[in-house]
Amino acid sequence: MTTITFGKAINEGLRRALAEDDKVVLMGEDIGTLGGVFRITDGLKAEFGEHRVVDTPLSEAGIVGTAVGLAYRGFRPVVEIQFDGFVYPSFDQIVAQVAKLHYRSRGTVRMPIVVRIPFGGGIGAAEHHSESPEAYFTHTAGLRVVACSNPADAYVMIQQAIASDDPVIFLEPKRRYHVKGEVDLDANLADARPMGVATTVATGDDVTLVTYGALVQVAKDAATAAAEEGVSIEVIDLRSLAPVDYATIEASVRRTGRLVVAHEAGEQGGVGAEIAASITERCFEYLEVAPVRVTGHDIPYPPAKLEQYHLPDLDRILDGVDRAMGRPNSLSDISEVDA
Amino acid sequence: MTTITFGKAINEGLRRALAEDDKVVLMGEDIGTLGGVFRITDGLKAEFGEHRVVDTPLSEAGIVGTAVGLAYRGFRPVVEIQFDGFVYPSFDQIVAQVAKLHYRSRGTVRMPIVVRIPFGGGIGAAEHHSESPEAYFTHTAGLRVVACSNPADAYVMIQQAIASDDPVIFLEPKRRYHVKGEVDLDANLADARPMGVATTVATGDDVTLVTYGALVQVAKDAATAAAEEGVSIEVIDLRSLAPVDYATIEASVRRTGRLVVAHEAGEQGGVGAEIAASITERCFEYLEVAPVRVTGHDIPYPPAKLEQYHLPDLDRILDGVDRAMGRPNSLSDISEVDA
Amino acid sequence: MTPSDREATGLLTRPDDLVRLLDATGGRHANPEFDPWIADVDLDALVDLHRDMVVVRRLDAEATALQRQGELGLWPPLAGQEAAQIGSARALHDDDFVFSSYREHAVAWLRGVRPDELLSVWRGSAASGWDPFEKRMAIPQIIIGAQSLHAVGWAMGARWEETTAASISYFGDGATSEGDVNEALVFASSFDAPVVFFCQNNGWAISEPVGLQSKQPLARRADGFGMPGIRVDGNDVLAVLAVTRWALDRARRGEGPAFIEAVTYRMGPHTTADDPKRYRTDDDLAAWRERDPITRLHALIAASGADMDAVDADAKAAADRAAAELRAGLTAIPDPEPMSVFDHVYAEPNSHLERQRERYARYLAMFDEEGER
Amino acid sequence: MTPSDREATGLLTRPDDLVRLLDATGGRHANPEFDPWIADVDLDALVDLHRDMVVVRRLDAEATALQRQGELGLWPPLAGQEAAQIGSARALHDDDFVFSSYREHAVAWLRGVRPDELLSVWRGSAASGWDPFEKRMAIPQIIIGAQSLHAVGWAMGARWEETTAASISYFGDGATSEGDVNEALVFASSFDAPVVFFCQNNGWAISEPVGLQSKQPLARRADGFGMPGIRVDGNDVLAVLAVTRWALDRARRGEGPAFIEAVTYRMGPHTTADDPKRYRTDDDLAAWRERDPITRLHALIAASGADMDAVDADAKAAADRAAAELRAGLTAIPDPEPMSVFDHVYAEPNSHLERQRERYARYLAMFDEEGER
Ligand SMILES: Cc1ncc(C[n+]2csc(CCOP(=O)(O)OP(=O)(O)O)c2C)c(N)n1
Ligand SMILES: Cc1ncc(C[n+]2csc(CCOP(=O)(O)OP(=O)(O)O)c2C)c(N)n1
Ligand SMILES: [Mg+2]
Ligand SMILES: [Mg+2]
Repeated sequence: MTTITFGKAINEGLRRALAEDDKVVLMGEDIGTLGGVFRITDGLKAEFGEHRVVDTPLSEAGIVGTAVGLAYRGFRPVVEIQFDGFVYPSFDQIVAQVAKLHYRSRGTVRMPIVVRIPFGGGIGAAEHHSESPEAYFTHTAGLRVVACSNPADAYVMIQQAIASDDPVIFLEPKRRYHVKGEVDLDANLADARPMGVATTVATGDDVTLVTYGALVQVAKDAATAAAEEGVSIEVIDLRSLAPVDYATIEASVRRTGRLVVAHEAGEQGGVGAEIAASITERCFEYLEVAPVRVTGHDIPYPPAKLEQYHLPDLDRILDGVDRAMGRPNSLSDISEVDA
Repeated sequence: MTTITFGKAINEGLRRALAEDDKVVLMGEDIGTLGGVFRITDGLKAEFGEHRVVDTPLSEAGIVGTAVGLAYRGFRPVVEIQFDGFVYPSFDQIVAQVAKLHYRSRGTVRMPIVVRIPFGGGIGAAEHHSESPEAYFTHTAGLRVVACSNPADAYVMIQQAIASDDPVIFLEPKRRYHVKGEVDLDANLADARPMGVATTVATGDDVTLVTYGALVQVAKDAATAAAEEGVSIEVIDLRSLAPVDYATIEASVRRTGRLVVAHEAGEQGGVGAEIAASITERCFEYLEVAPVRVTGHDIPYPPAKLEQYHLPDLDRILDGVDRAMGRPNSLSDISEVDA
Repeated sequence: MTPSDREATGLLTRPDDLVRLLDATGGRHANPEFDPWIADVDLDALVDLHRDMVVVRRLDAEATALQRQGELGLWPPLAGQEAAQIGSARALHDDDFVFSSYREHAVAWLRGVRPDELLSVWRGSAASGWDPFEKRMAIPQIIIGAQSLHAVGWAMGARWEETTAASISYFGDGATSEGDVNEALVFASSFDAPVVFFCQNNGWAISEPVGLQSKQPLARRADGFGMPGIRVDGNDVLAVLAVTRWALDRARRGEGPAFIEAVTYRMGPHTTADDPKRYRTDDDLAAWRERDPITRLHALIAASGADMDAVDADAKAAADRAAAELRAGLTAIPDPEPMSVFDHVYAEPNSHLERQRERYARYLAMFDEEGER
Repeated sequence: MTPSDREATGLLTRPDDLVRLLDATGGRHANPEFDPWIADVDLDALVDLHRDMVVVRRLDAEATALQRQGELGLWPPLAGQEAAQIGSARALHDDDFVFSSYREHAVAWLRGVRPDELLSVWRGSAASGWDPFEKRMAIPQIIIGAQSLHAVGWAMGARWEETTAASISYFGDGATSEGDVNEALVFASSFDAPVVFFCQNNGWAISEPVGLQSKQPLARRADGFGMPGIRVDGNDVLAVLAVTRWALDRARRGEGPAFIEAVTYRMGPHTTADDPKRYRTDDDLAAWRERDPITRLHALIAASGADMDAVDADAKAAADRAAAELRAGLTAIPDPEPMSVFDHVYAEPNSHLERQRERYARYLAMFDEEGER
């Protein structure tokens, strides 16, 4: 076990993947000489050469589109999208090509492509630098979508994503890059928890709180705070957003009868909608109350000085928990009728 | 009242908008000389000239991006995306520019752009010609998303969309283009139902069936069929997918206690997820059962000979109704536990 | 001997320059720059090229007929583009890789694609027809221009792996307006990718004339992206063969990508769903019929004193065989199993899709029991 | 008199050709083609241009300092690009419209953008700073290349409305690799849009040298898209002014778009968050310091026998005033109201957002009552 930052953990995971399989290539803007604007690929070009860690021209469709061609040749491209807000120019290549080629080719062409995306807000950045685009991808058949929340998971999950024969959208909560944690760099991947399985990071009996990425830490803090008020929260780190590990969530909700889902992305059509709808379908009779969603507003990401009024934080999550628990909360005094 | 096809109704709506406001311009591939591959813009270039009905180079980002510039100049561009599957190259311009510019410019720059998209399947087309991309847009703050289901609505709604100062994704169920219906070409728009309001197209007491686009007709047929079996279905044509007219749906579900949502798009993260989650939040105590979703599978759109096994049809919708009613259905013999 | 990039690029400053070795009447024109590239093409080779073109024209006509008969859902005819497709495809090596659009049936035919593999997708029976790795040709691309980036990525890999294989990307005149094609040119140049951009300028993008996409020869695009661009008479199979060999050769030798604009004409509709009468005149068509790619090669062969009855008989026989194979192939296409709709979405197990599949199987099972509801 | 497109385009076949009227030492070089375009630039005008550059360099330095002091979240310095931005912006008419990226602070300054309007977005206080219609300049664009299409659309409209206004699109060397910029060239040419593509080739796209985007002068891209392209010394304010005037003039006269590559250098970091030491050497920097845009104009003015003490004093005074205004402007930027996070998402009422807004207001109200939880 060594203690390293979240960013370093991904860097080590990439290093190991590059070392173990020479078909693995990294591509992206500024990832080589500079080591990426977040330094996630720091040192890798020097170590593996410019044909393994490739600085590309400034074109996201070009990066993903050439990655498709490389996959056609048997490579396992790991592309970096510099910031979440810059993934859209490559949307067509991701949705119409990467996601669909295995199906369209009747299983003959595999797309073991990983699209790394630093996502989410909380760093006071300029516009287009704090987006949470995950729902666009979870709604896209053919893709797998994962989000890691801590260094240990990041180190293992990036390698699992690269090893996957299906394309993976790999979401990295950028505001956690500098957080440190214990990582076992010699961990045997075979023993690791599959990336499709969620993790219960705090056990509780009163309410099930599901989230992913940067909000996992906030959710854990909320559980601690709620405990003091006598509310026992079970926190589930989703890890895989598509497919979702419903077995883990269902087992928890059957016990608690209450579900809160939190994410930074907007509410309308967000991942929370799918989980709320699916859990309602799967264990309606166990639910004491309607699943509660605590999300970013349905607005373009606001300027830095307003992001604190957009992002779900400890208090907003606790307010959501209070709604689920029927305790006094921001909506106590309105019946759903006039809401 | 005159009886015209769905496609002709849109054509007449566009003609009227072009005649009434010379800031309205139509742009797209093959929309001028050819009148569009579906002939929706037939005759309009000849009538209004090549600067009002513009054949553009083959580039969707170019079409939407130049439309943004035209909007900056006070134009009201109506762009046609030839088929649903070709909207993705313009995704960045739609999501990062069209949807966000009013917010980013603090209300100074309006984006009265209409993006017309023939959507959905059922016409035995080649790949990329039968997509249902609506959820990508309903999850995008700043956009309005509407889908029309009949000639009369199509004629009015296209004009309302063009009159809207907010950008509108206008979804046209292509398999209905040739269906005829009564349209009042002299209708006074001021008296017309706002495009944000849903329509109850069949009244019923047992279950509320919500859908949009091409499935509205299928839902009406389902209601007729179910009536024979003594099941009374209330069918709501959503019309606006963002925002959703929850008042209408809630009022119905409060009476029926049962909700079924149907759409061609995949289930995971589809519009049905949002409606199921929102209705559960808004009237949990009125629900007898969990909202049921009847949707396309979470797969890339299949080849023509398989689309009948992908698209929700009368039988699949009735099966969903049976699930909601607790009548024998495809899942009767499995408890949700092992499902 | 190969022309240097400068010379090749030079051509483009004289837009009307068109590489043509064989004129519309079958006259053979000497071209010091490109003749060497077809020095090996003797009479037998000419006859083979002629046969190829006669065969694919026949296949195309048969497929169009099959669509009219309702056997196919749609068909994008290649009529008129036989020389552009045969000439370029004949220049390929077995280990090269093709990334095409939806109209390159002749290329697929030369890559060994079987009739049933060619038709299944247009019949609506399968998402695609052949194994790309067996034929060394990707499945056809309908998203305009997208395949050009795939061809470049494949070629980047070929270079990194130090092979001598090259890729070729087929796309149309309309495709040159898409961002993807332009980004492909940027990446290809930046990484010296061994890729040939083969643009069939058939004059139209559905109803839009090429002039709407570009006011000047498309080959001129190449220079600005740091690669040679050549305009070739796309109805001259010899010129196309020579120019494509030249481009592939320099790519293999590490000299990077090249752009070829094959000027040809789409004699038929965009697809069987299209009605060209709405946007172009018969005069257009008549003018191009004069430049038929097959007639002119036929004339050259005749001029060489070959026994034309034999040549024609042989070509017709081959075409008849191919047509018969095509019809036989059609019947060999199985209707897909309902549950196969779920196959190949993922390469690995996927809990969500498996649940959906299992539930849909239960749904279908109801009917086996009940029959019609 | 205006050079014909052919001549302009001709320049590009000699890549090393760079339009330069003022060399690094302040030497004035005659240029029959472009001198006429600055015939009106007398000594006073030279002094004005010098003052402009001194002022914006100072503003840029002040803003950089403010970021270091934590007053701004981020700042993308323009240092080194003063001539490219001042020269081009001075060529604009009031009714022209600017579509820029995030680095054109000097252009904004000349369009009348106030300091508080310039800084608010970088302070994180507002989504954008100014009214685009008041300044005839769109809000800055961070999505690389996206604004180029907006500039073309605006220009298409200007032509359809038969005005003589033109638009100018500013973007960088890296942006030329994005599909949007290439599609913008296609549309501009196809519709003869009165737009000038002004590419500031400052040598770098963050850490990537321009050579990774293109192996040859970016101006050569233009010809392939059917418009003239010109390379100009981006550190020569006179050449930039002349060339931009020429391009705008022909655009106004209906001759269509033109592409200008202004060769300059980003003397500072990409943004205040960047560390150039990781990817470039000091020699680079030193070499470009020799080509400073201000020094050379200063030398020319001095050579003309002007009273340089007065010139410098005047420039310094103007810079001091601007710097003071900037600091004052900073304090004039209000912190946004929490609930304003919901403002301007839509231009019309939106039931969903209103419900969300109303509920969030209730949430915030809890704290006013309870204070901290
Ligand atoms: C991204 C995208 N936009 C639009 C279409 C619809 N479409 C199909 S073919 C075609 C014209 C293509 O013209 P060209 O590139 O010249 O190829 P050709 O058909 O002439 O061989 C269009 C617009 C598409 N398939 N993909
Ligand atoms: C679509 C998109 N991709 C990536 C980025 C991240 N990014 C910001 S600036 C930049 C480099 C731009 O270089 P250039 O176009 O030369 O402009 P310069 O910064 O040199 O003025 C990059 C890659 C972005 N803003 N937008
Ligand atoms: Mg064409
Ligand atoms: Mg630059």
